[in-house]
Amino acid sequence: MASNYTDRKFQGTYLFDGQMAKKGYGLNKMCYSFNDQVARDEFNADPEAYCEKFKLTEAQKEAIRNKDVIGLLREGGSIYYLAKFTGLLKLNMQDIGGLQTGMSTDEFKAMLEKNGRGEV
Amino acid sequence: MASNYTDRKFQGTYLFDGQMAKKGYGLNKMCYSFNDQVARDEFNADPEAYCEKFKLTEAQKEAIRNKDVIGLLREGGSIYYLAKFTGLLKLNMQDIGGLQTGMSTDEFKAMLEKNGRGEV
Amino acid sequence: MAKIIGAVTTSHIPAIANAMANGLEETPYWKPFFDGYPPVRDWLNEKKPDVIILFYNDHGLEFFIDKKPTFAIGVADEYYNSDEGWGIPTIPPVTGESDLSWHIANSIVDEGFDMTICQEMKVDHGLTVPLNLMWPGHQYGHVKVIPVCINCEQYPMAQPWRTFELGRAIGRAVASYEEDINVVVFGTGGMSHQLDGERAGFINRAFDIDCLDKLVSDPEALTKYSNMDLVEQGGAQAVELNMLIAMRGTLLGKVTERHRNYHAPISNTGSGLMLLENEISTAE
Amino acid sequence: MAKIIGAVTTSHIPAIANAMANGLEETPYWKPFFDGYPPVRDWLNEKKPDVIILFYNDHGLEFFIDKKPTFAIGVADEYYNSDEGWGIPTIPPVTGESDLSWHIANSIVDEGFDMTICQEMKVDHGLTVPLNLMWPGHQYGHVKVIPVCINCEQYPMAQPWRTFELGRAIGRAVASYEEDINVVVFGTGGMSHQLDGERAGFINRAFDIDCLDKLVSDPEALTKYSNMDLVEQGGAQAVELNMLIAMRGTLLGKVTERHRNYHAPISNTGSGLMLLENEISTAE
Ligand SMILES: [Fe+3]
Ligand SMILES: [Fe+3]
Repeated sequence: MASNYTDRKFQGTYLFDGQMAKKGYGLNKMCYSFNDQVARDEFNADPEAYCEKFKLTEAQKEAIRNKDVIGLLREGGSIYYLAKFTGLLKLNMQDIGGLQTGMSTDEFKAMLEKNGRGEV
Repeated sequence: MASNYTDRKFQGTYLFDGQMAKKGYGLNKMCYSFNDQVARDEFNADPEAYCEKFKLTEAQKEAIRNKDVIGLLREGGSIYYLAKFTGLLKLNMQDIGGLQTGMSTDEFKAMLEKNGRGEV
Repeated sequence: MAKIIGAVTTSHIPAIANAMANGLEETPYWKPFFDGYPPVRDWLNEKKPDVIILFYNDHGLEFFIDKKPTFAIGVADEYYNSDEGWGIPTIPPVTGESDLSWHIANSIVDEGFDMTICQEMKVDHGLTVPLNLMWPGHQYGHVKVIPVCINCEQYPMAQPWRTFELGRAIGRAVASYEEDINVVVFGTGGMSHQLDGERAGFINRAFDIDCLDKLVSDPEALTKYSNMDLVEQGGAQAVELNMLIAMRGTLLGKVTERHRNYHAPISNTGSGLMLLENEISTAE
Repeated sequence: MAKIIGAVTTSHIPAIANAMANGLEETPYWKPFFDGYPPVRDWLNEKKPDVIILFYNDHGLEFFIDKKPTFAIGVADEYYNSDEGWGIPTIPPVTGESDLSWHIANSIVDEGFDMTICQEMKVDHGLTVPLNLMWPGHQYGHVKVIPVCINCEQYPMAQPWRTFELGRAIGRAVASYEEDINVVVFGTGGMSHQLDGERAGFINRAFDIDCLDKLVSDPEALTKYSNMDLVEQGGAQAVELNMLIAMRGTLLGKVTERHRNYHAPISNTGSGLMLLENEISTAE
């Protein structure tokens, strides 16, 4: 029902517009809370209870459990807030890139090098 | 030193611009806190300590002590936040009008009636 | 397509909330003010708008000068009132309308309005008093409200030409919304008043009435005023007229005045109640 | 009168903060990136600007989507960094410049830019990494910084034509400031990159280099892009190019490129370092 920001689509890309911002509000709010060490500790001590506190949907909880970044994006996560969740998991941006593209971190880094050289 | 918003002046009027917003930051922040009952109780229990907590200047503390609304305006108070201080004192907008214009509340109300009839 | 069928100007001062909470509507002080409202209530009950777009200013409940937006728009499905510190009763939640809100936000940011977009936003008397005036006893839960908050507390403030343009952009956004719904716009606050300083108590009846006239038939004239002109002619808080000017900007059709009640003073202010109908030509 | 004497584009990614904290500048991975910076540092140390106007985006330290401003400007005398959640070191306070900040805010709100004005504002790596790149070891305390924060996280976002106009308005505001000071503008972030989705890892070297060329000699061409065009050509986070476009808008004089170092990838991004001088004609 909700208006999309645009009707343009880009393969493998999840535009974070109003529809997503509404769907992912609780999820992103939880991730935003991870700016605080206290919140990170609380999550680590009992992830399920912490997800419950922010009223995550079952699909969102499942994606958090599975560290399923694509699932989190589909359920309204914004990469900027999700990065605080993956940071808490000690994953860097190349690890996350690998997870999303089905590559190992090293394969993903090799792709970045190739793209960086303009060999696309 | 700081830029005024405008060089137009209006008699008996304190424009709340950047210069005032900077000068009155702590004072207004204290008044904004009075949205919470806990903060109002804390102020009422020990006004001096509460003013100290928000780092009010001596001139601001003095004006708070004396319920000196004009003094508070001169020291950077915004009427919108000051209203929360005067509300805590159980003063309404006509009481405050009287205080600022040197009238009794009834005299101030009579002036409002006169102004409202357009007899200016 | 969505249609803006009309608009209302109304006061939003906290004293009204207290008067209604204490049942003072028929007292000599309040009667000339409240007597203006039944025709507007009847019109709303007859037209049954789906959505109210409500221009107001936040007087220090949600926003502080730590981070003060010039223009903020709510995009939530619900808004809460809260303790404002001076004893007006906290009222039930206000229903939102996130879909049209986001549609408007998408449309006007693309047009160059630099909105602060709010999924959580406490709404103060500036928004709640008008709703309770239109649907007394807090019977407004069925109406979906889109709050648009304009900074009237700290300079620099958007100038009247800009708030009018904001209104026009919102009018275009509503007109491009595909659902078949009726929208009414509220412009709240004002009119002439000054709360602070030795000039406190200033009211300019003639200026207010002239503004109401111009809101009907010559709104562009109001956009020629600067905020300093409003302060000079209407007192320090007359900058709240920007909400009425923004409201008028949304009315892109033929505008007809259906009702008016000017009364002063209410508390320290001039109060202008007006009902405008907006006839959208089929060509549009 | 105040003068914008030049501008710098630079990456602001958090990985740089970690590399500097861990002394990795001379490692094979980082060397081609860090080797670009000495000429810019030398220029800054020679010119000794009084104020840096810094365009950046907040990646979720100060602002959340509860209340998300399109454009925010800091007007404080000091700004603090804070824990961002993923382990980059928190750095010392940044010095502000409230007088010129308020002058800019006054001027551009009057021109119709709907700023959120901030007297308290935590600043994240988007602002702190560029400062530390220019004055390593956090030796930037003597420089006064004016943060201008552009929403790059949530749609709707200001379009490139609008961020360019914001830059131009800030350029005019600086030019009208009476103190005799020198200002340098930083446009930070970008360039092509995509962090999220199955398309993660996308980089477009040719597009980045073309953007750098256009930033020098044909910035209006960049304002023809929509944010969707940037996403298509540069990946989801290429909307951060808006900070470079806003920077270029502030340069109202004759612009000359003094230095450039493009390198990709740094982390997942294309990194464009560029130093521009702005020659203001005496007629202006
Ligand atoms: Fe008001
Ligand atoms: Fe960034």
